Amino acid sequence: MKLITAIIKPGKLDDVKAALREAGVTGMTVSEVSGVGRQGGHVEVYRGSEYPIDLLQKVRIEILAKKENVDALVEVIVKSASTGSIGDGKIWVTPVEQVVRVRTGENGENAI
Amino acid sequence: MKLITAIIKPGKLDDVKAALREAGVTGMTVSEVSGVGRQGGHVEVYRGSEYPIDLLQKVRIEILAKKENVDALVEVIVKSASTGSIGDGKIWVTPVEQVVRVRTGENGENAI
Amino acid sequence: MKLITAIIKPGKLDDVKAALREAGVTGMTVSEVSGVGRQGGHVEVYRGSEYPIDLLQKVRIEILAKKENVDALVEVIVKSASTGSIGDGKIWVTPVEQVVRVRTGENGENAI
Amino acid sequence: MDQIVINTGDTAWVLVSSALVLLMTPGLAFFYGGMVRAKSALNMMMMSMVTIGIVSVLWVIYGFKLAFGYEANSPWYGSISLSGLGDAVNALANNGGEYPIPLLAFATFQLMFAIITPALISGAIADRARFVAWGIFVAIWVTLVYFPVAHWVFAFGNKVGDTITGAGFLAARGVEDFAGGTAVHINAGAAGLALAIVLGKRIGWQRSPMRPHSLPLVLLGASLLWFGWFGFNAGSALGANAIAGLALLNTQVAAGAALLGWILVEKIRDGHPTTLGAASGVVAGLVAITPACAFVAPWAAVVIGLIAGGFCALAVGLKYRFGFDDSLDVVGVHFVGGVIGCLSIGFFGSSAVNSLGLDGIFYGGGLALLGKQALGVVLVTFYSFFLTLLIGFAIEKTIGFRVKNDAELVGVDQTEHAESAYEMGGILKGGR
Amino acid sequence: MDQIVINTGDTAWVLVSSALVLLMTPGLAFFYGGMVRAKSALNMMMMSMVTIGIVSVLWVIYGFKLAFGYEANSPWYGSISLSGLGDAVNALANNGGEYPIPLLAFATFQLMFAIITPALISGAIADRARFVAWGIFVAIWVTLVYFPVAHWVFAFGNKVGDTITGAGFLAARGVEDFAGGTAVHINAGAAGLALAIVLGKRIGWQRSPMRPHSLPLVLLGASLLWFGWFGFNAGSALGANAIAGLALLNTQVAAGAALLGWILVEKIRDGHPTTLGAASGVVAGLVAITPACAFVAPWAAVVIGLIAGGFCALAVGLKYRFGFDDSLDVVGVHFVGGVIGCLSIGFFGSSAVNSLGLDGIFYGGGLALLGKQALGVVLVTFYSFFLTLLIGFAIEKTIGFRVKNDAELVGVDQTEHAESAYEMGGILKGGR
Amino acid sequence: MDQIVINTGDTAWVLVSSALVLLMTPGLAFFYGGMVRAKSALNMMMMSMVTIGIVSVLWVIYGFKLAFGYEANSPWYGSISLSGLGDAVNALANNGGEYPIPLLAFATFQLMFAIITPALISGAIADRARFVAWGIFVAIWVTLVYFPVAHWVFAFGNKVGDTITGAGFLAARGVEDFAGGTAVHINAGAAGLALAIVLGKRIGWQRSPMRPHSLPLVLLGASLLWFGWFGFNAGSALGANAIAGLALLNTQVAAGAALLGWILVEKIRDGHPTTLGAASGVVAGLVAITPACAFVAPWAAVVIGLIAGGFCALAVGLKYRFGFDDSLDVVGVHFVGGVIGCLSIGFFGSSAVNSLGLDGIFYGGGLALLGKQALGVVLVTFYSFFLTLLIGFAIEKTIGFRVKNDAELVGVDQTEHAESAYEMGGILKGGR
Ligand SMILES: Nc1ncnc2c1ncn2[C@@H]1O[C@H](COP(=O)(O)OP(=O)(O)O)[C@@H](O)[C@H]1O
Ligand SMILES: Nc1ncnc2c1ncn2[C@@H]1O[C@H](COP(=O)(O)OP(=O)(O)O)[C@@H](O)[C@H]1O
Ligand SMILES: Nc1ncnc2c1ncn2[C@@H]1O[C@H](COP(=O)(O)OP(=O)(O)O)[C@@H](O)[C@H]1O
Repeated sequence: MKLITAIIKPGKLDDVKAALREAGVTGMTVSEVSGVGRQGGHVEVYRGSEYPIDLLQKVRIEILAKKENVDALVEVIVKSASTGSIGDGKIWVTPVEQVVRVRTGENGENAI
Repeated sequence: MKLITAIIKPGKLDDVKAALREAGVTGMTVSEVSGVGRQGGHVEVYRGSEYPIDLLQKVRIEILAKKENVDALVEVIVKSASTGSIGDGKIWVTPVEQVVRVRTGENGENAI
Repeated sequence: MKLITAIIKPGKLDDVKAALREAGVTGMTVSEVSGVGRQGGHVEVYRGSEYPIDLLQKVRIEILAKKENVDALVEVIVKSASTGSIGDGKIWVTPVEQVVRVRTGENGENAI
Repeated sequence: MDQIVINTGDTAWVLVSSALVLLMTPGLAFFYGGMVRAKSALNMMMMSMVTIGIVSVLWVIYGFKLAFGYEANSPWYGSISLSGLGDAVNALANNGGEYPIPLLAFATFQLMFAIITPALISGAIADRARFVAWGIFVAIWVTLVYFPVAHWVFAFGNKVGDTITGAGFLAARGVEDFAGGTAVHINAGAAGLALAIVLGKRIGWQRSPMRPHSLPLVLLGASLLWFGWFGFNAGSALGANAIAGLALLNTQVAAGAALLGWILVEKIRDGHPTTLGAASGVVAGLVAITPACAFVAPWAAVVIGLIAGGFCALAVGLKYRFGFDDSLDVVGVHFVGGVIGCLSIGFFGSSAVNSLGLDGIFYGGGLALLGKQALGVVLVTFYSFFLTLLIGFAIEKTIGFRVKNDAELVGVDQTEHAESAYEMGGILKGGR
Repeated sequence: MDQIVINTGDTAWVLVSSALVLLMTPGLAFFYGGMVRAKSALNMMMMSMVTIGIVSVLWVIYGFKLAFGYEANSPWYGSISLSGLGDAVNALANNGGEYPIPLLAFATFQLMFAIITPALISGAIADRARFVAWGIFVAIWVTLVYFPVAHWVFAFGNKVGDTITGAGFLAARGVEDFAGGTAVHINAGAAGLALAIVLGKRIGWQRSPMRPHSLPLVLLGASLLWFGWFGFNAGSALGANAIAGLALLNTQVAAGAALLGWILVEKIRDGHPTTLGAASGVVAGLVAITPACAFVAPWAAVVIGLIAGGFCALAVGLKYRFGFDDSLDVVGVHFVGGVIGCLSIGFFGSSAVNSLGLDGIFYGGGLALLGKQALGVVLVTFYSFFLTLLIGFAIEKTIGFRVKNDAELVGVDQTEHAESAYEMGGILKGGR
Repeated sequence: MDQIVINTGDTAWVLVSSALVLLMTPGLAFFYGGMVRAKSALNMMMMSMVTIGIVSVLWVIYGFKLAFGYEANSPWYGSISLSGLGDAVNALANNGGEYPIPLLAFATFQLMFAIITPALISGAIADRARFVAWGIFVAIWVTLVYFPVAHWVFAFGNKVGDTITGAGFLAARGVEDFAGGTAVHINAGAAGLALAIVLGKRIGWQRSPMRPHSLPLVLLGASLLWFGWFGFNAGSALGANAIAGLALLNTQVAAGAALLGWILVEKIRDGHPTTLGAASGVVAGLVAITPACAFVAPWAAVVIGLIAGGFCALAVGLKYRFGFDDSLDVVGVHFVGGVIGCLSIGFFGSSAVNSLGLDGIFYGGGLALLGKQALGVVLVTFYSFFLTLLIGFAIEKTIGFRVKNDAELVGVDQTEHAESAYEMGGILKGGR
């Protein structure tokens, strides 16, 4: 089992969710994060003082997936999240040793 | 060393924290996330327009643990977080290669 | 490739960001978390009722890095994030199997 | 009724005071709304808002006459008939004296009191009331409790020559309550206790922390209440005169002193003076000075404020002792503050500052006045408490007053109103 | 103009009313600001705030004379000249009657109306207007639309003996609009529709959820509007008298009834009475009672309120049918509410409650009054709609009225104002 | 003192004005509170709130007499004795003229000025003051600085026949300050500078961003200030008359013009007109017109507003140049705005608009008036600055005025008040 973590632009969340649902993913965990990267930030001004804001709003999506589905899902995310402009985000995949469903205590791939 | 990540219902955080403390866990990192899963969302209505909210509030708990404690801790979390209803959450375990305590620079299991 | 996750004190974020930039890191993902640990919380009082707040504000930084840079970067974070007082935080490193840049679909170390 | 020439200055003041008192109810909505958790903030505020709607409509239909009519010549209620407000535009208020203001200005001013009183009660049942049940409760409660009690206290009757008909029971007996310590605060406080008992404790009460979700909102509410309270108290002079000036100053200094009183208790007891304490102290002081504002000297207002602030700071802890979940301390602030205020007149009342008032104990008036005041307190407390208990249980047993447990856990904003209070820049819930 | 002795009571009421009406515009800013997403909340509020600045300055220079001057003796506009307010401090307002108040108090009171009317329009173009373009629009619009229309409706002319010069077109014809149903609400509503057409739909409209980011802020706005509206309506009596008392009560009960009307429709249609619905109902009721408040009996005000609340609740859905993105329902609330209010006088108008008014259909007055009212509605609607369309397109084609798509996605607060509304305890964006 | 008949209209206006000015202090709390980071928002607001309490109590005890007593016949202070407010209910204010209003209405109105002045200072020491030390400072400061200075400026003395006793130093010299440019704004501004020096810079000042945590809160504060300021300025006429009308209009248009002035500077200099700029401009304009509002024509008020807005927008940057952390720009807005306003009378003052005022330079009055105004500015500036420096250092050296570094980093809300301002739907800190 693997954990796919994707950092995407907030405005793309709906599209990615839809695409994943189509690809058969029924569960995921989403959170708000801020990203630093090549994409520049913006400057805010308060009473003439400038405050550079270099942290940009992003959304993190985490999906537990079976090993065999990982490549396809990454593909799906790339397609649905990309706008072609800097700051579209990153996806990474990490190994998972165990998954448990809290409600039932079920274990392994069934728990996903 | 392993990292245990648990997604649970917000209302269960106090119980899980208490149970983990009893099980000897002194440190953890907690954050707010939203979950999509089998559990349905709800609909909000503003001036007659319906807005389906399918992201549900959840809490993520991350615990660095020694390998030998992992199974016991997962058990503790399942017990204390479960309500038996859909949406109770997921737990997953990933390998960790290195842990450092920022304050001292200590390394490895001592740093947990 | 590895994922470095650091939990630090909020007030240290600017210093760590600056130190990492100097060390050549151009991208990272940051989020707000709460920490439980040895560091005590504080008590709030509302109309005479006491509410112990044991979750403390922390910042999580995640950095995808090449294997060979990991040790140096951990070092940089420890240096720049440490205040020497309890609650300075933790750093952990996990293996990453794949990294993709959403914008281009690029894969592997180039995508970092 | 003689035709009296309208005094524009008095009228201007009563018009303004009406607007000020209306603002108090949204002010209360914010005061209460900030004190609950974010998941039920809207419901808390909606209980106040819908009360404005319901009571305004009932007032036009029959409420005004039920409270201020004198035709039935009863000490217990006004007249049971349509208010007929539309026909009386140019008639003048009489009410036991001659107030040279338009009747409709008086009717509007008094309407605002009838609105805020039931709204005050809602603080006792935060986070767990069915909205429809609350609406029904308000309609019944003002009819059976507020309108009659307002008659007892505020109706000075119709004076023709030397005969007065239809004066309220307490008003006729000379119980001194300038702006509604009994009719408004003790009344709402006793009713709040009753409803807290009817609805029972919230899930997790005394175990889970239930922190105020926005103290700036609480402070905004307290500030609007303070501002509006000048209309409530000084406006009750029904004219722009020296008594209004006295009430104005007393209102200000009592509230300020009570703010200090409350946070001093906190500083000594808990170590920290808090914002919630300051806001609560303000309200406690305003409550306590309400009945007394036109009967005591400013120095006495300071003392009453300090006492009210300090005592209420201690009183809000009692609910834990007695085990009733009066969520936002309607009893600890409004009931206790109201009682302090009403009885304080028995001590500090001074005929020197207001020739219409009697002297209290400290001015050589003996126990007589205190006795009257105690009568008012006891009568209103019992009437309100038991009748509210009855109404509350009737609603609970028939249509149900309390929400399901699930709804309470998720938050009543979502289940009762299909809304959430905030979507802060939120990228997760459609805020993008 | 004869020199009349100033009546301090009337003056006090007009002074206060001016302050109350000023507060309505920030109230509107909060009402609107809470309804948009957090990323454009500041821009929404800034559109109201800058309007205060622009109109205040223009008013002193030429606006007051353009609306209320009588020297040109035109039914369509006042006089085209400098306002000369500085020279007239002790002169008295005349305006077709004798109001014993200082001219400058009258001028200030009317200024506040000239401010809020364009501010109302901004709700139609939330999230997507260039700020500089908005400022230019406001300056042109008040000059070409509001000042003339205010003359039509509010200028009763200068009376010397029996001759009146310079009365406005509708005022001279006896169209009844006490506080601005036509000049303010229908005017703003029609203009809002025009601008919504000029600027077009927001990106993602009808697809993405665009939820209100802070309902407590919406409720605060609605409450300040309600409070200020007492000055707007009852203040329009320009004195502290029985008519002001009538307007005061009617304003209160119509707003309360409309709150109930709106949430009843919601309860029946959607299953849940909402906070946004309650706040919207209040505003709808206030809009509808604005023209009628001094011409109908309180029971009629209740009925008008219920109708306005219910109807507007249904009307706000129409934009989806017709496909124009009137973002915050300026049409559904202000235009529809304004029309309901203006026409309702044709039915409920009663000379018994106000001897200066005519009887409507229900009081045996026949269709005459309704006809006049319809004239007012139609004239203002067409004038405002077409002229606004023209002004709007002229701005769009020259300097551009709508922001770039990028800016809209990121949020206009950032691109137009280089700010964000909130930094809540934020450890991520410099809030530490 | 002759017994004068109370004028109800004048009284109504002063009663209302008192309420309006009270609201300004919570308004200030929100204006300031929104501008600081969320972690010290409560502390910022509490400094204002506790000031209301402290000054109200001192006013009743001795403050009123110290400012307005004439028995000592001193130009520098009133009388040193108990205020004795309770005994004077029906006496009338005299104060150099005959104001037909109840003494207690006057006393309350003036109390509100004594409250807001020290509250203004708190903006200079955001995020780092010990709450108890602040409370002690307020008590000493009003006693040694505000009460005397109010006497200098506002006490016109007791007139018996042609003899006036006990007029204040500046009042007797004909320095024109209608509503407190010197006594309130310059006074607070100079004191703010002194305290900023005493407490020193915040940790991270000029390095870390210290962004306003809630601009809607700032805007709410500015709006309440604006609304209340009508009472402050027009209420200072102490009656509902033509001068009040002039002050009303001038207040409105100066604030509006200053809003434009500030954001124009921003647009030109930084590229973006901001919400914080608009809110700040409003306050700057209100400050500047405060002394001048009843002495200049409306066109001049527009000019003064534009100048004040533009100048203050530039002035707030100076603190970085000079290196003092006047956190919320008490100097840049209140001191600079106050000076602009006071001196502007020397140019724009016109005896045509107010027969009690003198002509300034532009009306052919020469330099005489400007000289007087400069005297007022200089005297108050120096007195306030040096005495505040003394008081501040005395407190810092004895009990300590500034919090520990740790407390400042964590946030003073937590360490001084054991609270946090917000718990937004929060699942992490007990908001569930
Ligand atoms: N080395 C990294 N480690 C973790 N997250 C990263 C890293 N680099 C980029 N990111 C995340 O990816 C987002 C997009 O990266 P950016 O460099 O701006 O654009 P792009 O990936 O299109 O070149 C960043 O905002 C950040 O959240
Ligand atoms: N495949 C997944 N990857 C990541 N998180 C998931 C996944 N499936 C579920 N979750 C998380 O677990 C939570 C509960 O899942 P859900 O399917 O609703 O209930 P249950 O686990 O009880 O069947 C979700 O809200 C989501 O946060
Ligand atoms: N076992 C753990 N698993 C995950 N996070 C931890 C763990 N222990 C500590 N942390 C995180 O590290 C932070 C600092 O830990 P703490 O024990 O307070 O101080 P220190 O690391 O200086 O001894 C905590 O607030 C928490 O966020």
